Amino acid sequence: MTGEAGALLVVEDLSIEFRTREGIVRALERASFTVGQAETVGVVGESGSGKTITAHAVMGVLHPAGRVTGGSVRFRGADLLALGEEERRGYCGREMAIAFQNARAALNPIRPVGRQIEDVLLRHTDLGRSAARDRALELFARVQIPDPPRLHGAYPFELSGGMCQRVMIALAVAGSPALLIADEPATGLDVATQCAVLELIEELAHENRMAMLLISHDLGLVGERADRVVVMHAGHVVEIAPSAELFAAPRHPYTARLLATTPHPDSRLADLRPIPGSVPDLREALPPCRYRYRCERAAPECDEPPLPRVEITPGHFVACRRPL
Amino acid sequence: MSGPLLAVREARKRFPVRGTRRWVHAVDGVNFTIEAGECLGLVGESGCGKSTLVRLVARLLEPTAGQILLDGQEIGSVPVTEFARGPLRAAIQMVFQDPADSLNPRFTAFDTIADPLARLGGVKDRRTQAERVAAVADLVRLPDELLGRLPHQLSGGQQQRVGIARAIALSPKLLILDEPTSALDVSVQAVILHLLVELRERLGMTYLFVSHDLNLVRLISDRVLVMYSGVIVESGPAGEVFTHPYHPYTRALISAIPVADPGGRRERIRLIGEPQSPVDPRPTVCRFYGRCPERFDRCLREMPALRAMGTSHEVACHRYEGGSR
Amino acid sequence: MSAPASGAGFALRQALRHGRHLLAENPLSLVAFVMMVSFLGLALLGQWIVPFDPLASDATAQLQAPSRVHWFGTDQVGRDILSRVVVATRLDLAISASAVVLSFAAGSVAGACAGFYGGWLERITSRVVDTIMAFPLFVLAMGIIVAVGTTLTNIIITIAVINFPSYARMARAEVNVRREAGYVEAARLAGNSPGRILALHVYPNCLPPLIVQASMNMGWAMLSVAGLSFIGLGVRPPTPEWGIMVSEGAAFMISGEWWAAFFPGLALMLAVLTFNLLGDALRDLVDPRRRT
Amino acid sequence: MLRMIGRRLAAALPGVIGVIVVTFLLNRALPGDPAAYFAGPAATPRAIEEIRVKLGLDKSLPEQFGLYVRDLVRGDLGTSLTTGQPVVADLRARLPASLELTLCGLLLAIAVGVPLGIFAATRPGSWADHIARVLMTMGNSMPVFFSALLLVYVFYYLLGWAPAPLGRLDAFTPPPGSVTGSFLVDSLLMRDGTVFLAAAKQLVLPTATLGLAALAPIARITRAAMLGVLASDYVRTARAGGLAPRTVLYVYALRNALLPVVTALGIVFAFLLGVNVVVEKIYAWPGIGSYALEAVMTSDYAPVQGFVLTMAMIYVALNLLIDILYGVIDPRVRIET
Repeated sequence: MTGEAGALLVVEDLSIEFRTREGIVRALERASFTVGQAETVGVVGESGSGKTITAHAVMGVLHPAGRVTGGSVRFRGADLLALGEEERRGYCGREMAIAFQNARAALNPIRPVGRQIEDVLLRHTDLGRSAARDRALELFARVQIPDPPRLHGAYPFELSGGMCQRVMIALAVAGSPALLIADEPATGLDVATQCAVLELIEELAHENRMAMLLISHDLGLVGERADRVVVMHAGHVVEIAPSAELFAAPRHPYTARLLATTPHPDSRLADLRPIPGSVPDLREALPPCRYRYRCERAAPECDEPPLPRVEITPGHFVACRRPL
Repeated sequence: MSGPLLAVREARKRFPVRGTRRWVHAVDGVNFTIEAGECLGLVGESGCGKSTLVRLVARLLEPTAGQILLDGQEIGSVPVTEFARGPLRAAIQMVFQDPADSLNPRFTAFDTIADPLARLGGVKDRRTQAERVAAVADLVRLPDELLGRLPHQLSGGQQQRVGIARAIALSPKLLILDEPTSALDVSVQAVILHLLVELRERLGMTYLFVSHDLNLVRLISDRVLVMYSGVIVESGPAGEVFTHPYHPYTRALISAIPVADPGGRRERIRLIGEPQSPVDPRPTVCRFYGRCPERFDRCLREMPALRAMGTSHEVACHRYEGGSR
Repeated sequence: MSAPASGAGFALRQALRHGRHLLAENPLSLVAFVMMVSFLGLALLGQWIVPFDPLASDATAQLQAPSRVHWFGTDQVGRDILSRVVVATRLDLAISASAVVLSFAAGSVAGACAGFYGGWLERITSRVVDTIMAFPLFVLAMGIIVAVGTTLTNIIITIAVINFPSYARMARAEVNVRREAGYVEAARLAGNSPGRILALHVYPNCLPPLIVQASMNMGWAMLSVAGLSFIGLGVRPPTPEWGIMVSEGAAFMISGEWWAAFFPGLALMLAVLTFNLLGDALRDLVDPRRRT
Repeated sequence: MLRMIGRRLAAALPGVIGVIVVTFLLNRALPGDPAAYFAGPAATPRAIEEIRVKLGLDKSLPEQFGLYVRDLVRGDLGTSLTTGQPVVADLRARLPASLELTLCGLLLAIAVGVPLGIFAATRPGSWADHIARVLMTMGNSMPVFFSALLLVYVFYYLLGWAPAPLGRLDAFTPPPGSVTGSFLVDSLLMRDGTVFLAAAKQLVLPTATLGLAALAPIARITRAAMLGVLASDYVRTARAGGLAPRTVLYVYALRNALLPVVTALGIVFAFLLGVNVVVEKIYAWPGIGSYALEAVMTSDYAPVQGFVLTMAMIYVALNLLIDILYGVIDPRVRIET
């Protein structure tokens, strides 16, 4: 499912398993997608669909219980999963960076936020101590943190959730990465702050010609901002398409139902059609298509492995034997 | 019976800030009514006091001041523990935000639903209990075989069905829905919303629907209250507030709703500054002053009161002096 | 209450899967379990299976090294150490278990009430807890025992007193976390009285971490009991008790007769180890945060 | 900062009061009639009555408490029947021995336990982790008197490496002039290498015993704290930022992990104060623990009471120190109060 030419990030057939007490969770299975230079790609899915795990695997910060069982992550052609630890670290923060969800917990509670930015700057640039401090203040100003000199010495617990998220973003862009992963950057903030934070990220991406992987459970939020959208369901990538095309003509039954179940400003309650069934338990035996038992189009041929991947129109991929 | 089902008059709730002599003014002089059979939406961001307000109405908290009248009868002055034993306890029930947190981890679904029946409904006989629980479970479409399970053995949607079943087991007059879907995935959210609407029609209940998501409130409410920092800043029919919002805060909220259409983005209203602390706010300053892009000096001198903007639409903002824009 | 079969089956299946995974991950738990059963067996049956009378001295067989007759050797007055070590199991376990049960019951109830009701109840409980915690606990135990005298009941109560704070604090913290939980509010809406809410909805949910604590605490209580006996503030000789036996054998360590102190000390160590391992296993079972 | 210290001091006060009240009550709870007890078995009823008045036992309980506090303020803890000396003088003479031993044990435990815990946490599941865990569990289960005796047996009786467990110095070495009371420090101050070596030799086994006892809890808490911190969101952020492993480990993980360790130090120290009594008995260490035990044997209560009071006060003082240290490390405590 890739249009590899000139792609910045290529994730191909990535599979991840988690060991838990209740058995092995096949959290991600053969996920593939690409992110082009300066392109914004949205990743959408319900909780447990594997979107955050994918982001962590790309950054190389997967939880210790998780294990990549197959596939590759290539950045500018280099296979990140095959690199040694030291080389791998060279990419983090400098070539690609991530803004985590729940920013307050993602910042060191007992280190001033300004110092945390400087840690990244000192690591990835040739700046000296005082130059790094100046640069950190610039970054704070850029992410619209009021009174940078004062907040430079503040600790995360002294800042509001919105401010913490801004610090997190400043931290992510400090090393001028080519790719920014934003994992639910606005979740947990109030509506107005959400909006401001997302707009800030967009501006920064645009200014620095940064590619972006925007992860969210909110289809509307992603659709509005992304050039292309990757839809995930229960550890599978089920559809990839340019935003406009995806919203106008979804081809995977899940995407269509997800669109129909998400309220938008003009929808009425009767328009919201629930998706039958629930996300399958990823510890159990699963059919090739994990949407099989929720799908109204399911047919016996859907039980034949493997999960298909069809490029149904140029740039529009769908993992379904009976697409709409 | 005439008059509203519920009337709240000048309700206030203050909490002391630990280790200081200062107070959080969580709810600061709120007035509203709910007619029988209506669904009233309450919108506001987290920390605006809407949780406190509904807990006052549900009689889980003692108000610092003000009246709460149910069917014309003052219940706000009845101490919480006494109210819990009174005959009106069954009349106001609540569905909680986080279904996992609102179910006792050691109670099966059956025990959870049977609890209010036994305590308030006087249904102590095991067989009658089983019948009544089965009937309620059927109403919320909770399969019988799930009744013996513990909360952690249920999915989020199933947990919330148990929570709803418990709340409607005694057919309350007023059902408070405190963000009933915000902890659920969108696919489950739609199911629960449909269920709630259907139950209201079948049982003739009155809803107070709380959410931070104006778009969601619009879908199932008849009227909407918009709350900011302990006060109500706008109220009116859901459709009208959504299409013709007056207060800058309401307009910002609506403009922030994603439209999901890549081409058609709306003009965003940018709020300035940071939310203000609800600790001892100055009584003469508009609560929204710090974030308002349209503020002027009068907002600093005088706290605006709710003013009628037409038949049933009200707004608290100095910009709309004299009932027009 | 009514639990349809499929629900129970579901729960059982989950528990089995859980347990199997635990044992596979930590085989030590199984060892600990077997050891606990053995200790309990010795405590129950010990006095009937030992080869010698634990109190019978023999002037002709003083301080004999371990042999085929006396597997663990004999002590300074010729008593069979094996018999004494085995028979002591019951006393040591019983004192510690009584103390732990006592402090568990008192501490958890006091802490839970303090956390739930607040007010003067909370102030008094935390005053008592803080005062006890202001002492090094073993030193406080010494002070109390000296003051009240070394009877069995006093030893049990003293050990219970010094362990009281850990339960009271933990119970209070656990209750505080849950006091505002959704299901507590829901129980209020369902017409439950505060007492009923505490007893049925809050307290039972606080128990798992407290039980883990009790298991861990059991080992510490045994060490405290034996420690007090060792310094002469516990059980009185000639009663067979591990701490006294080590104390009586201590003098002979310097002259090379190691067995008199070694075997009772080893028995004590193994018993404490057993309960510590069980506590670890229980914590793994209870604490979802440690899930890997 | 000063305000924080002030607050901590104020917070420690109820503990001190509690300690005084409890020690007073323990004194009154002595079995039998204290006056008859102090008068001795041959005393006449009149003599007993005189002693009752002299001790203030004819007064009401609050009055007695007042007298008790007055005596405490004057530094009067009564007189030891065994030594005939004021208890305060006895305690003052013997306290340095106890403190020197306890502190050496604590330092040893920290020096080994903290790195061990870090080592185990950074290599979870490795053989090193397993060995560390076994050590911790064993250490937690080992009765101190048992490990002390085993050390004596192996290193004194079998190997002969350690000196006889008989006090702070062997019979042939004169104690150094007293400045601090710690033989190690004093001998260094006097530039007396022989005495220093002799004192150090005597200290090795008891210190090792205490160190072993305190090592397990310290290592265990360090490991748990480190594991928790390493799995935290902010360490993940530091890793995703590509920071050097050293920076991640020391600046981001360790500093946060030390917070619970510092808190635990207080409990470990209290534990050591208790253990100290047993160790002093086994190694014939002339500290306040063995002093109290001698008093117990002769049913001499005043020294025991003085001992309990002293131990509690040391503990309160140490907790105060730890609280302040915690505030220095953790800005959340420093700024919010």
